[in-house]
Amino acid sequence: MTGKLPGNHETLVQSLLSGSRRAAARMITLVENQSTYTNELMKLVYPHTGKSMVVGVTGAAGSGKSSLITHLIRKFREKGKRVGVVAVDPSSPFSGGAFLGDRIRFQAHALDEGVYIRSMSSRGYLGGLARSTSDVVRIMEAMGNDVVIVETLGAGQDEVDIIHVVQTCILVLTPNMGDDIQAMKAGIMEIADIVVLNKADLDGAVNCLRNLEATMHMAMTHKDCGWAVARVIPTVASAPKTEDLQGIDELIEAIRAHQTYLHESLVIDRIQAKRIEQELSLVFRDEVEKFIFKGLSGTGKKRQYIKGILEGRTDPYSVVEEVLSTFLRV
Amino acid sequence: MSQGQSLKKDIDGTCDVNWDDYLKSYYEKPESAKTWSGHEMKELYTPDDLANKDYKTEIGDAGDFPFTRGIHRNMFRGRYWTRREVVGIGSPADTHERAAFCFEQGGTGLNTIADVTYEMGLDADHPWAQSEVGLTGVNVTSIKDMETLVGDIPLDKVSWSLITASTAAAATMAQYVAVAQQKNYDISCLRGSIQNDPVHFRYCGFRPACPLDLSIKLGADVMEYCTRSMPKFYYTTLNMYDLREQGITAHQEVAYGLGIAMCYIEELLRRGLHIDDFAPRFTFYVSCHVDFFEEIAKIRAARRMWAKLLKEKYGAKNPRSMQFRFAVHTAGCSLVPQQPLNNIVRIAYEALAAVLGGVQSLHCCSYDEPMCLPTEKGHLQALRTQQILAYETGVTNVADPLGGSYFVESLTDKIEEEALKCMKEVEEVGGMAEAIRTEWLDRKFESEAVLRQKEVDAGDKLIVGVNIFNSDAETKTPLGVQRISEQSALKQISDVQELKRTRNVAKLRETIERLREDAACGRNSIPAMIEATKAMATTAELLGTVRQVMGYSYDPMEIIESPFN
Amino acid sequence: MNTEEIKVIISKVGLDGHDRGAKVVATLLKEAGMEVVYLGMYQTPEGIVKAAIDEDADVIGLSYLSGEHLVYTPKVVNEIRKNGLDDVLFVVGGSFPPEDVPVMKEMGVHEVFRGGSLTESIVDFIKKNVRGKG
Amino acid sequence: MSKEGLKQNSISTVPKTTGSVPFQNLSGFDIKTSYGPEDISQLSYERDLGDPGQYPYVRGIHPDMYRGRLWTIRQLGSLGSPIQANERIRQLIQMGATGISICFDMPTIMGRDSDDPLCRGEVGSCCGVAIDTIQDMRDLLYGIPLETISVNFVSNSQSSVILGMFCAVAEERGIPLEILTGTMQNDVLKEYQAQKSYYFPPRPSLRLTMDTVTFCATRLPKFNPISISGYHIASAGANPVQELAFTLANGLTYVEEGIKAGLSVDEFAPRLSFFFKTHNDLFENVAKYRAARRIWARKMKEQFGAKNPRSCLFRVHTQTSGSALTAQQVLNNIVRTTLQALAAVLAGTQSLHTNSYDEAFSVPTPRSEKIALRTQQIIAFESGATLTADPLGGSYYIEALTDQMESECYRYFKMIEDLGGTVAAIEKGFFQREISDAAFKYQRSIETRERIIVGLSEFVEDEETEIELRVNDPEFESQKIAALREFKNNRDQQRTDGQLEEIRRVCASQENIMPTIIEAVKSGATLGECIGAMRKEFGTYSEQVIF
Repeated sequence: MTGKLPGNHETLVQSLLSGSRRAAARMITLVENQSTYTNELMKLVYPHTGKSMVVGVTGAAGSGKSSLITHLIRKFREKGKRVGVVAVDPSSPFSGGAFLGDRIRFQAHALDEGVYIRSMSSRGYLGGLARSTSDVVRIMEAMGNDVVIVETLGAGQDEVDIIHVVQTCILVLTPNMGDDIQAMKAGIMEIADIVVLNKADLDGAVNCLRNLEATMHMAMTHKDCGWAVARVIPTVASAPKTEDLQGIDELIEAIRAHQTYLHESLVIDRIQAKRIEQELSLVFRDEVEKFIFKGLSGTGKKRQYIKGILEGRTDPYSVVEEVLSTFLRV
Repeated sequence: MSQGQSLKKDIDGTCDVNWDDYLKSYYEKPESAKTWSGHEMKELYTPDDLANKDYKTEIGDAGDFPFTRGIHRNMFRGRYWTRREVVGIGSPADTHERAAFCFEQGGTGLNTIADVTYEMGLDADHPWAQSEVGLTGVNVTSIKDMETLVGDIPLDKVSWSLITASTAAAATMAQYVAVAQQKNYDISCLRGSIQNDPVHFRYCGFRPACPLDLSIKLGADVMEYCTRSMPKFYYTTLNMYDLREQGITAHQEVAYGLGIAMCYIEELLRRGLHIDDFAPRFTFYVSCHVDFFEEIAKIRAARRMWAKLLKEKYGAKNPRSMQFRFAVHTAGCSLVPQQPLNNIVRIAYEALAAVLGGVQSLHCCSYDEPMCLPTEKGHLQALRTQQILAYETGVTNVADPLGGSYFVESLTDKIEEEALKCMKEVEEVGGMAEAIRTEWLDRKFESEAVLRQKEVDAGDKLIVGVNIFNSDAETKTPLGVQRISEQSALKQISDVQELKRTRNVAKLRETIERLREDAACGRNSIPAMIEATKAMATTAELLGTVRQVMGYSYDPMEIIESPFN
Repeated sequence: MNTEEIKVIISKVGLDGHDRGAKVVATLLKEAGMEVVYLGMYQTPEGIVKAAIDEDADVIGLSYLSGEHLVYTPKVVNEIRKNGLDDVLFVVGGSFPPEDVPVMKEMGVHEVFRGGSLTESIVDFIKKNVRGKG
Repeated sequence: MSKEGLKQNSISTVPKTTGSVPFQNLSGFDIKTSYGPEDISQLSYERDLGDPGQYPYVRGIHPDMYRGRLWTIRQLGSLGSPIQANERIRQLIQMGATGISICFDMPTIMGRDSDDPLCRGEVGSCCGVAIDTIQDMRDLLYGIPLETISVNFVSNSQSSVILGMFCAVAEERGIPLEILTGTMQNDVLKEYQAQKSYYFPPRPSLRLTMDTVTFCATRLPKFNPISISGYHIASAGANPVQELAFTLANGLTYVEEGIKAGLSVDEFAPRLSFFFKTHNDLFENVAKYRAARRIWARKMKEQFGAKNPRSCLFRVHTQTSGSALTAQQVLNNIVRTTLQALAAVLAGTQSLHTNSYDEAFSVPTPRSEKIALRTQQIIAFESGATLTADPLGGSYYIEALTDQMESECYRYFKMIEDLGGTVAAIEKGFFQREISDAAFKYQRSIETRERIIVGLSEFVEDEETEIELRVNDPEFESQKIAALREFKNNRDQQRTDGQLEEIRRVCASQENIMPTIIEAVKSGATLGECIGAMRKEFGTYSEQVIF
């Protein structure tokens, strides 16, 4: 380990809890890289999480998510809240590399100690959220951020897993998205708590607005009906002239309203539970797999199984059954 | 054989040659049959390639529509192209000293170039400016600076080229005129030019200073003002060169350049000017890159396209409106810091291409530009290069000496064809203004630039010293390095602060108010700027006021508030 | 360390807005498999280093053009040292006289890539010299 | 910035004269303001131009020109001792040169040995190698696989002996002469017209040349025995059209002589090659080459009835103009050389030497030589000038100029014919007079500022960029002489003397001299001794002085 941070986990977590961005940054890296310490660290971090407001912002590339978020940050900062931002960008399927450009939009907060921004690559993980996002959010919570904003690329239905991490999910649409709109309707609109039509100054905005609101109710029926997305909020998040900005206050208000609803209706508890459930299954999946492959390693069994399946003597399902019965004595 | 033995000792190991490789290189041939811009070239061009081409209408003599062969019948016999070398470094005083000396030498043309802080529209005392004032040119903050810059140089005897490209050009114009009027010159007699192409300048790193609508407004303000009040002044040098430096191809350079030109033209027409009122004063700045013939063809194509555009699209009647008047800057991005003296070679034939293309004004890069601001020696070498071309090579004897060449004429057609495609593409995204607003053009520049680098990485484009014959790395610049002292800049900053303390604020506010009104009512802002300048308004104050009216932050860097709110 | 675990900050500093080179390098490093955080133009030394901290970056890459490199490099190095990012690789690219290469290295730049550098050379240097974070 | 710098930098330094060139090119043709279709209305593409690789080859001798193969990058420059010269060759090749060219020091050029009293202080001079003996030739060619590599010898009056040594070394190595490739400049006629390094009267000299030609035709079929050189004619002051006319006239003379010597034209004409100079006037230069190709092709076919197309090819090596370089503001010479090199490429040269920027006042330094080489490489790999054959073809100006060059050239042919042919014209001092007149006219035009040479007649600077000089090794001469002594002491003197006697006998006869020379150098006879033996028979020559 480098000279850059205290070596042992306790001190690392201590400095995290005291709000050290260095500690947070390093810990996020460890989690991202699935380092061997991850579990140990998360054990220490976990107790200090779950108290922050977690807001998700999702939408297609170029829909202006970052620009919206920078305004949200500004508003939250005006209220004196500490803000953490996780901005997830897709990794290149070819090189595995990623171009993380969101920070350009957050430049206004470049020097603000009360804002912690972290860009993440999806590292090929489907669903717009990097595999480790939920852990990263926990770390940001533990760091003492009152608000954690999660920005993800809404590619379509596989976006759905954002709801397991965030409490309030904002879906950002733009006019003239053509067929993408359909995908949105069919897919992630179902997970949206707040729908925003950004770039509302573009031609066709009005029609688009009408269509969207028409489809809202349909979408709502799929959801917990206590909260209805009354309407679509038209916004203009990026304009060279401040006077041309639109809908920011309305958006903030909608977020507040939704949060109030969550807490009053205690739906928040269900969401927290869902989130934990999701985490559990993720951790299980990983750990059980690790556990089993560890057990298999050296025995040469794994190769035999694969060979067997190849030659049609058996199939994955039978194999898993067999393995589980031996390892877990079910 | 004693000597033979000693010889063996001498040679073996020292410098051993692989004779097979040598033979390979002996039979070497060019890898690619493509031009720099990627056009596949035929092995041979013959009369068949020009078969269905009518000389009179398609090519035309030099001086005749469509001016493919040049805008003057007698080309360089009338006069040589202007050999411009830019002056302007450090404080206004430094710059004046150099300019004044050029004038004493009988110079009739002066160039002064703005530094980044001035182009950004910042006063010398702006927090962002302080460490950079005077680094790459000169900052003119107040009329005082312009007075110092002009000094006693008689403005009616000199053609002054003011190289300010961004929206700050409006301030420069105002400051120049203000000084001229205070010195009782009849401004309608002033000759010279101002670069004034804010739209393109957003792509040169001055986006905060050059939002699209503000750029078109102020750019057009200067153009309109000159057209009405300073008929002898060239009010814009539309900068295709900077676009090319982004990494785009020859035909894109022409297409996007003309596209931006159309933004201004349409604004000026909207303001009720007739095309022939102003078009004759429209000038361009063109690049000359390393592909010799392609650049010549590009220039010829641009001339023809401009002529047709002005005649057919804008209904120009005056032939002078249709003449593509241009200066060339040899391509800075074609030079490399490896084996720097090789750049003299590149510059030499890039400049030749410009001359064969019939250039009106030429600026040769200094061979040391990829390393530092041009040194005196570098400048001089660049100037000598032009002089050798002018006086020793005989290439100035004939207008368009390549005219008729099967290859050059075909390539000219090819570039025109490709450029027209690009312009159509722009049409399809809703015209140039839309292409800029939606950042379509940004994306174009980015992808093209990456492409260029990949071509070099992959060796599809060869650059001597970079991806071939790149054995040796040099540790020193052959003829030394240009450095700038920060002293003069510091003086200028304190002067500005002093000025702001001591000026008559009441008078200032009046003029700023008028500027605000004019801008608000969509009137031309230059006259008000001139008055404000005379009342000691600074560059940032002039531009900031208009910015606010247009709904932008007073300060492009968004850290200073207007003192007039 | 896997390439995608190499996190690079690419930025301009000061008023010079010639960002073409920075963007090209950022794109090509991404294509070489790295995670590139692009900060764009008009950054301050403080802002760049804060970003490097938040992102737990392995590399800071600055692009210069207009002779401002000797002005800003010391300021950035100073910020890096002040924040103890001593394991972060600091590289710069752009137009410099060869004479300034040793000068900047003296100031604390790890490597200097002058115009005409091939992407490969940049990628190789980073891969060879970047320090793992365990 | 210094005042001086300001002055030089100021755009004001424009010449006092109005037009640089009085709208005449170097050949003195009046150039029109512009050229259009009407100027080439008489031109028939098929008859007068033809595609590249097609008769009359105006557009180039190969159909694909540089796409097939780049020109040979052939940088001169040897150094005093054969050993160093051999090393230089290797260095140049490693820098990317693709041709080997060897030039000789003054004593060798004058046919004398290093120990000749007349040569004190000259040994290893003018960037040339000193060759006295076969041993020197061995050292010079050490490690160069002559089976595959072609070597160009910039050798003239001494060519028979140099060729003899070359053959002798090859035989020692067991290489059959038939496969040897390379070029011998070996153009004596221009020596009398311009270069003035001859030993004997013109006719015996010409006979020696023809002996090498016939010898090569039969024994070294792949070797170019003559490179007919306009370069020196131009360097002596001839203008471009004179260079063109006199060079071709010499070429035609060699052809006539070859036929007289009993060869059929197609037996040796395919091996004749040429050597031109590119000067500053770009288009005139290109026209010169294009005209040369057309004239040569037609002459060979129509006058000499050549059947083999290769006999009709005007194959040319080019050197940029050393005399156009100035000792002032030396870096300007990079610019000049670049433009000249580009001109040569646009003209379709087969091979090119670019001068070093410091050549005007010193023996090139490694740095200047490298830039000269890079100049060619940049044009070859960056400029795109290689993309298509004869890129200027069809240009109204270039085609009109080509025609004008051609007709002027024929006018000179007529004059020479009227004087009784080339040799007679030499003896009458015709060429010498023409050339010195042209040189005078050119010099005048510079002094009267009609022509401007940047840094020389205008834009003069006081301050000069410091430049490194390459210093010749002062020890070298004495060492060389010592080595020669040792060599002579170790040879079989009687055998040598016999062979020298034999040379003299053959000179008196009609026999071909080459076999005898080969035997002589093998026996240890030195270059000076061989020439000396010939001189006894042929006598010496001194031309009437031309004012």
